[in-house]
Amino acid sequence: MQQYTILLFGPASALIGADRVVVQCPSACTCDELKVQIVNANPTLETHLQVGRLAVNQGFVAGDASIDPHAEIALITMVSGG
Amino acid sequence: MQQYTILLFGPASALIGADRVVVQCPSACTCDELKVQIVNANPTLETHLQVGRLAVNQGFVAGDASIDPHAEIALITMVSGG
Amino acid sequence: MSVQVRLSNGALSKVADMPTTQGAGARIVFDGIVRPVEDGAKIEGLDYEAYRPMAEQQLAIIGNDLVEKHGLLSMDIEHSYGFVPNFACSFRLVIDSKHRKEGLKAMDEFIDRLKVDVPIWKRAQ
Amino acid sequence: MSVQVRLSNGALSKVADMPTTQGAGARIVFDGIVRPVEDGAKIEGLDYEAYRPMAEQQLAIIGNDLVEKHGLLSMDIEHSYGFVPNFACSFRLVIDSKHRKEGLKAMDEFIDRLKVDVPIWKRAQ
Repeated sequence: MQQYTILLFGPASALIGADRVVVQCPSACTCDELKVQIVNANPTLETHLQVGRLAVNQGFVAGDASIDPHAEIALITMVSGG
Repeated sequence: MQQYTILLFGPASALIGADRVVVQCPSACTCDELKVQIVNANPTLETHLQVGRLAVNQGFVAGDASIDPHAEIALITMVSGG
Repeated sequence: MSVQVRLSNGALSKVADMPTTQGAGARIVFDGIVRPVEDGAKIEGLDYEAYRPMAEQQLAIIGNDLVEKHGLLSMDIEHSYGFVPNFACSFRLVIDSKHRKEGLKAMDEFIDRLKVDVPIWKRAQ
Repeated sequence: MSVQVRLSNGALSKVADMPTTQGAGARIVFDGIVRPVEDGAKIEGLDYEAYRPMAEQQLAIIGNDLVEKHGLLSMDIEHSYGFVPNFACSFRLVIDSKHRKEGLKAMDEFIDRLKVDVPIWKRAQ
């Protein structure tokens, strides 16, 4: 099992009441696979994950990119700066 | 005869070496007719009048507008502000 | 909705700290800067000749048109006459609007119209 | 060609008197202002939460993209994090360019991308 820690911000963080979630994957997984695991473990985040993207080491990544469990992973839900 | 005084600015004024020209018209005339008279009296201004417009009392006027000889008349050649 | 117009002798001073208009979500400031080269030749600056009363009127006409067209909150317009040295500001436009889109559009249109309808002429010095 | 990025705690102070970049014919400054009403409700201001290292990187990526795409001379980008009260400035973009057209276009595009790709979230207070 691989363990991933995903940083949360803004509305997603407020919804969960935490600044991160931790999920398990059977093996090293892709961005899209990790999103599924996050929803499985935290169903209330589903709508945020539909519009949200994952960032790895502070950059956006493609859905099929495989993700290092030791990377800094963040869920970037719909932003509202400016 | 009607006498018209036309204020000049910028390149047109530099070309003539004066800040105004005075032209005569047989009778009260329109904007377009006055432009013809200005060129007749000052052939060097021809290119400036082709692209230029007349202003009457500090506003642009249509070509067929008749012009009061006592109005403040100005030749507005191609401008270059900004 | 207010439109302010000023013609000023020489370079425009730094933008004043005007409070933004009530309701504004965006302030956009455009500074037109004198460049040290004109038509390939080095210059000291630009000398602006203005037909002043008409220039003020035309600036106000354009400003009021665009404030109405785009639903802007305010516009402050300032243009130099006389000599403006290189690197100094000769034209400033300040637009307050609810959102940025209409402010940016109005700014672009304003400058297009300035360069056609406002009786000001520059000459390299 | 330079791009500067800063995230600052609280309201942004008034624009500094940065000299314009050599060769600039236009400086355009955009200020994003906090409005006292959000979704119909009166507020005190906005609290901005930023994923700071990524926000800085994204702002720089967008800035560099647009400087190259439009041939801009420089871009200075500042965004608040933390609480910004009503009527204060939470975002400022300063673009120096040879001419206005590319500067205005880049400013519009920058803000479009800011509102999609920069991890900053606001919350009414």
